[in-house]
Amino acid sequence: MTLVLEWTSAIFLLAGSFLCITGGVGLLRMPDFFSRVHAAGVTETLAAPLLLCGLMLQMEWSLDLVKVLMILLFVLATNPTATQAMAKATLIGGQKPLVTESESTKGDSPSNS
Amino acid sequence: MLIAIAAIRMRDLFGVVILFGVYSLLTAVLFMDLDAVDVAFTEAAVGAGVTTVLLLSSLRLTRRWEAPPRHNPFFSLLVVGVTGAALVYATLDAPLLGDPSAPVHKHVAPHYLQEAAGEVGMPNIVTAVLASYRGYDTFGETLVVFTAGLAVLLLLGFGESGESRIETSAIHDQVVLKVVVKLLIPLILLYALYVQFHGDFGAGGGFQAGVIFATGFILYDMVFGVENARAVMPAAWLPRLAALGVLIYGGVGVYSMLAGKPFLDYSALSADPVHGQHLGVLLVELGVGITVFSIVLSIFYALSGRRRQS
Amino acid sequence: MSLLDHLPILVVITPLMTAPLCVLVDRPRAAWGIALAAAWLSFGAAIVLALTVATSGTLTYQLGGWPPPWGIEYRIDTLASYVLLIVTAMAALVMLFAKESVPREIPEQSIARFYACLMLAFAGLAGIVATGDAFNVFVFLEISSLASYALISMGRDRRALNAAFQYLVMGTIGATFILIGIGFLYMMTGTLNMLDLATRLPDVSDTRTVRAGFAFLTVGIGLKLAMFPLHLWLPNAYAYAPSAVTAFLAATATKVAVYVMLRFMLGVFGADFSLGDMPLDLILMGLGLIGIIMASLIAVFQDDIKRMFAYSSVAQIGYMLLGIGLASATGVGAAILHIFNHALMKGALFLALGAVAYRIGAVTLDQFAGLGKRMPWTMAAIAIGGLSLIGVPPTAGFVSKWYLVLGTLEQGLWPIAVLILIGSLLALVYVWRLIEAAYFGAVAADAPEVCEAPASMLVPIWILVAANIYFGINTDISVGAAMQAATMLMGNGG
Amino acid sequence: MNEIAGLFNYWVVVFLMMAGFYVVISQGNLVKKLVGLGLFQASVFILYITMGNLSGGRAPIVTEGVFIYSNPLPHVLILTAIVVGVATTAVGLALIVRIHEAYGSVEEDEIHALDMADDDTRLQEGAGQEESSE
Amino acid sequence: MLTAAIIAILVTMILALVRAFLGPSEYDRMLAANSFGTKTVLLIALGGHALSWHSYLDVALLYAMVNFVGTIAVMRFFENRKQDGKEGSGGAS
Repeated sequence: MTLVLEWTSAIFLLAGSFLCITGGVGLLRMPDFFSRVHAAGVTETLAAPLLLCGLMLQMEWSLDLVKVLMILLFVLATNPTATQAMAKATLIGGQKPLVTESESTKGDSPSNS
Repeated sequence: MLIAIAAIRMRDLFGVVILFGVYSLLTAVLFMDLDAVDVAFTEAAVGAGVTTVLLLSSLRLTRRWEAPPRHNPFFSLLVVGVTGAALVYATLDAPLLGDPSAPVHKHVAPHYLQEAAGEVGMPNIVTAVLASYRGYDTFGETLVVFTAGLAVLLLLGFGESGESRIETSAIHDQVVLKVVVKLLIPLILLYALYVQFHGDFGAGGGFQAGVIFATGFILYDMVFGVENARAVMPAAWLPRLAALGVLIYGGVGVYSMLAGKPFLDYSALSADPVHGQHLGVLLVELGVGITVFSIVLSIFYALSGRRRQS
Repeated sequence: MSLLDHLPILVVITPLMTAPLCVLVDRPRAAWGIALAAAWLSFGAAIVLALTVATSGTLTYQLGGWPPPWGIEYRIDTLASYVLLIVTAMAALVMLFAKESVPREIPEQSIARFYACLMLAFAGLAGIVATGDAFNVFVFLEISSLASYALISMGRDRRALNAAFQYLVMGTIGATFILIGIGFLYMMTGTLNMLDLATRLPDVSDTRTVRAGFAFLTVGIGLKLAMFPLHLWLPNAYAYAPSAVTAFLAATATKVAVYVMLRFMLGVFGADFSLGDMPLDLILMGLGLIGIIMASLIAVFQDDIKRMFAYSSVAQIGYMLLGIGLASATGVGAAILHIFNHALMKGALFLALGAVAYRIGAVTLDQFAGLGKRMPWTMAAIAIGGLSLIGVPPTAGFVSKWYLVLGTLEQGLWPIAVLILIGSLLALVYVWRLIEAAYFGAVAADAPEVCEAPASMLVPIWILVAANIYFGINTDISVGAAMQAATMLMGNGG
Repeated sequence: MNEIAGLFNYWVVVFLMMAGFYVVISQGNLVKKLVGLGLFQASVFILYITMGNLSGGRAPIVTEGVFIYSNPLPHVLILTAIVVGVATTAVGLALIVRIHEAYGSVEEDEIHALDMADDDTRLQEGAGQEESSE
Repeated sequence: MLTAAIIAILVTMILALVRAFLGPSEYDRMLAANSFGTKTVLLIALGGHALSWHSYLDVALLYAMVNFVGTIAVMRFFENRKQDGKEGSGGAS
């Protein structure tokens, strides 16, 4: 029985960390703000729960487990809203998203600074 | 460390504030690693949370960009170098990190570790020492918070002067955010109460609880606008609430004095001393929580209420 | 435990508890009433405390009922009761004075909170003096400093804000240095109680950490003390603050810092370590002397009278440091004596200036023309205060200068004695400038018709002036207590 | 090697302290001074906590089966010091807002210049005739 | 396995920090700070379990909250600045 637990938590953790790294790299390399928001969104809303589930599987049944569940719910509730709110605030803040990669770079410099 | 360097070099004040928030967060993680749970808790709640919010709200009122430094940095580098040398000179003889033979662990601390459970009957020794052994320090600390709140009130008033400005702000029409925040705030306030009364067993206590409680209100204020926040918690109440908190703390001390014991001796509170300690610590933490909550919120009201005059 | 045993804590607690009361009451007159009652109550308690200490020696009071190294302990010895007497006396008199001068300078709706802040500053200072625990000194230092930043920033002139901010930055740096110093001491000894520290320090005192701790403490307290190179915040802070605040802070804040210097350097580190091995006596003597000469010189050229007396305060602190630097019982005794006398002098002078500001508004030299005739009582008080500053025989100033010169001659350092006299001469120059303008200057033609300051302001001023003269003549109380405290400090290191 | 590892923590603290101290002294902007002050104080806290740490010790919360605890006293002192630090920063910020309203700027040099300008105007006025109280 | 995850989180945090330094517009800095915050919550949770700290979950939950409030404060800071017009060099730092 424990072996199965070990394996599933290992898979969860691996998947979580892989997504984390891809998100981080995405955050750096994406040319425009809104694509970066997408990359950051991925890590926050998907990698975090995966990692936390992996953690939960490793812990024995106790108060701590409930607390991790609480954190999971809280993160699930706040992160997507935060990312959405940030994207909206930036849009209002006057940053135009980079519409199409190919034409606009040939023409004037991308609308946003 | 490199965050500190970035903070020095960066001229965009907004960036500095963000980096300062990250810096105090990393300090909190470092404290966790050094087995200082309560301190990490406070540093995260107070250092990263409140300071960033206050800095941002005051930055909003003043200019954001910083003029380039004019006079040459030579003199200040000299002074810094001298003090740095004195510091490094001091550390040469200091006991190594974590070695048990250091005098710190031999003299006063062992008593706390052994007797605290017996005399004060609380697993969390830090709260035991904070509230009863060195209760007077915490009383002084509550007064420091009270003085700071008073000073800010004296300086800024409550910003009632702000006429109800119609804010066409990006946040107010974000429906998604409003719904989620409406869901979250009861949870935050509940968590604050948990931290307040959980101080004896795990990390927690009056200060952290007061700050979290205030953060809940600040969040409400930021998302739903100043008017509704003031409707919920009118500004005039806050100084009275803070004064009440300090009086609770002082009252416990005076009560133990009247009962013939020295000031702030909780064993006077009830027949069996250990139970008295429990009761005393609980009351004292409550007093601290109320004071910190009302002061942090009144500082936020004072800073956020003001319009940009200049 | 009868009321008498609770005295050490009562002196600090009464103002502490009245501050929230003032905020709750929030009406100017009632707040003033409560604050006045608290100030006089703690003054009475301080007198009884001084008497009990004089008869039955050092009093200790365990807070929270825990024995010293674990809990916090209040230790009142002769030195502490002596300084406590001065702090509470000044607070009581300033509260009397504030009745008229505060409503004129502070906006109506924040007067109650102003009194609460004043009470907190007073309680913080009293707390520092009474406590016997190193970290508790830092906490109460922070309370009094925060309260005084707020008080200074209440001044009418917009420069009061900038002065308060500079004071905040320098004060916090000073407090953090003290924190580092206490941290190093704790690192090597493991305890925070001052008496415990004194017993455990000698066997670790040759390590570099304790020496660096000593250096940090000196610099931190020096900043709080406005020692000569570190005094930049003082003139602006005292010049632009409301007059009642300047009077209170000038008479007590720096004096309590001198007390902390004495308590740490002689009480905790012990005279032989701090004055013997470490070159503290040379530093203090040198900085003291430079302070006297430079500050007096700058004071001579000042136009704003408040700034002039602020610079003269820096010079007077130079005298105290000089006394400590002499490293002898009479020298330290003279320094402690000067704490007492200087508080009386400066209190009287700044209160009188407050009365002038109350009537005329600004306190610049040209305002003083012909003031002798228009405000005779106030001007007489300033004259006598000035004489006491210089050290003319019948006044208290003379007594402390006399013992200082005695201390220097005892060690055959006659050049320093000469420098002290030069300092007094410089003081004579800037005081004479004032007296000459007031009594012999012609009243400016269109100067507004000005009558004498109200009685409630004159009474505290003249109580202080009378005390100045009384302690000039009958010196057994002030000198006796000072010398006893000095021998105790120098003798067994506290 | 143990010597260096043991003291490494202190040197990190020293560096951070000096960074904070440098910012406070050299930077003209008042807000940045406050941030520098915060940096300086935070590093003092780390110094205290590294002092109280015991290798292999657990957090000072009594749980059965654990006997080595790190020293609770520095934690208590730091709890007080953090709150004092925040209180000072809050008062400093309130002062900065008031200074900005009074002077229109938060740069030390500009404030100094404005003060100088004030003195000159007052001198001319003073020289002219008996000026009313400001 | 836990350590592998912790290392992954550390790498992502450093990446987020780099973005915070470089970040052309301050919106990027805000985004970087937010993602840094959430990563720290994960770090505390995983690290606490691995190194068996005491009551590390309270700190993690608290910091998730503080991070969210901080981000909202930053956004509030931006939109107020918008109303009274751009001063200084505005967007790109």
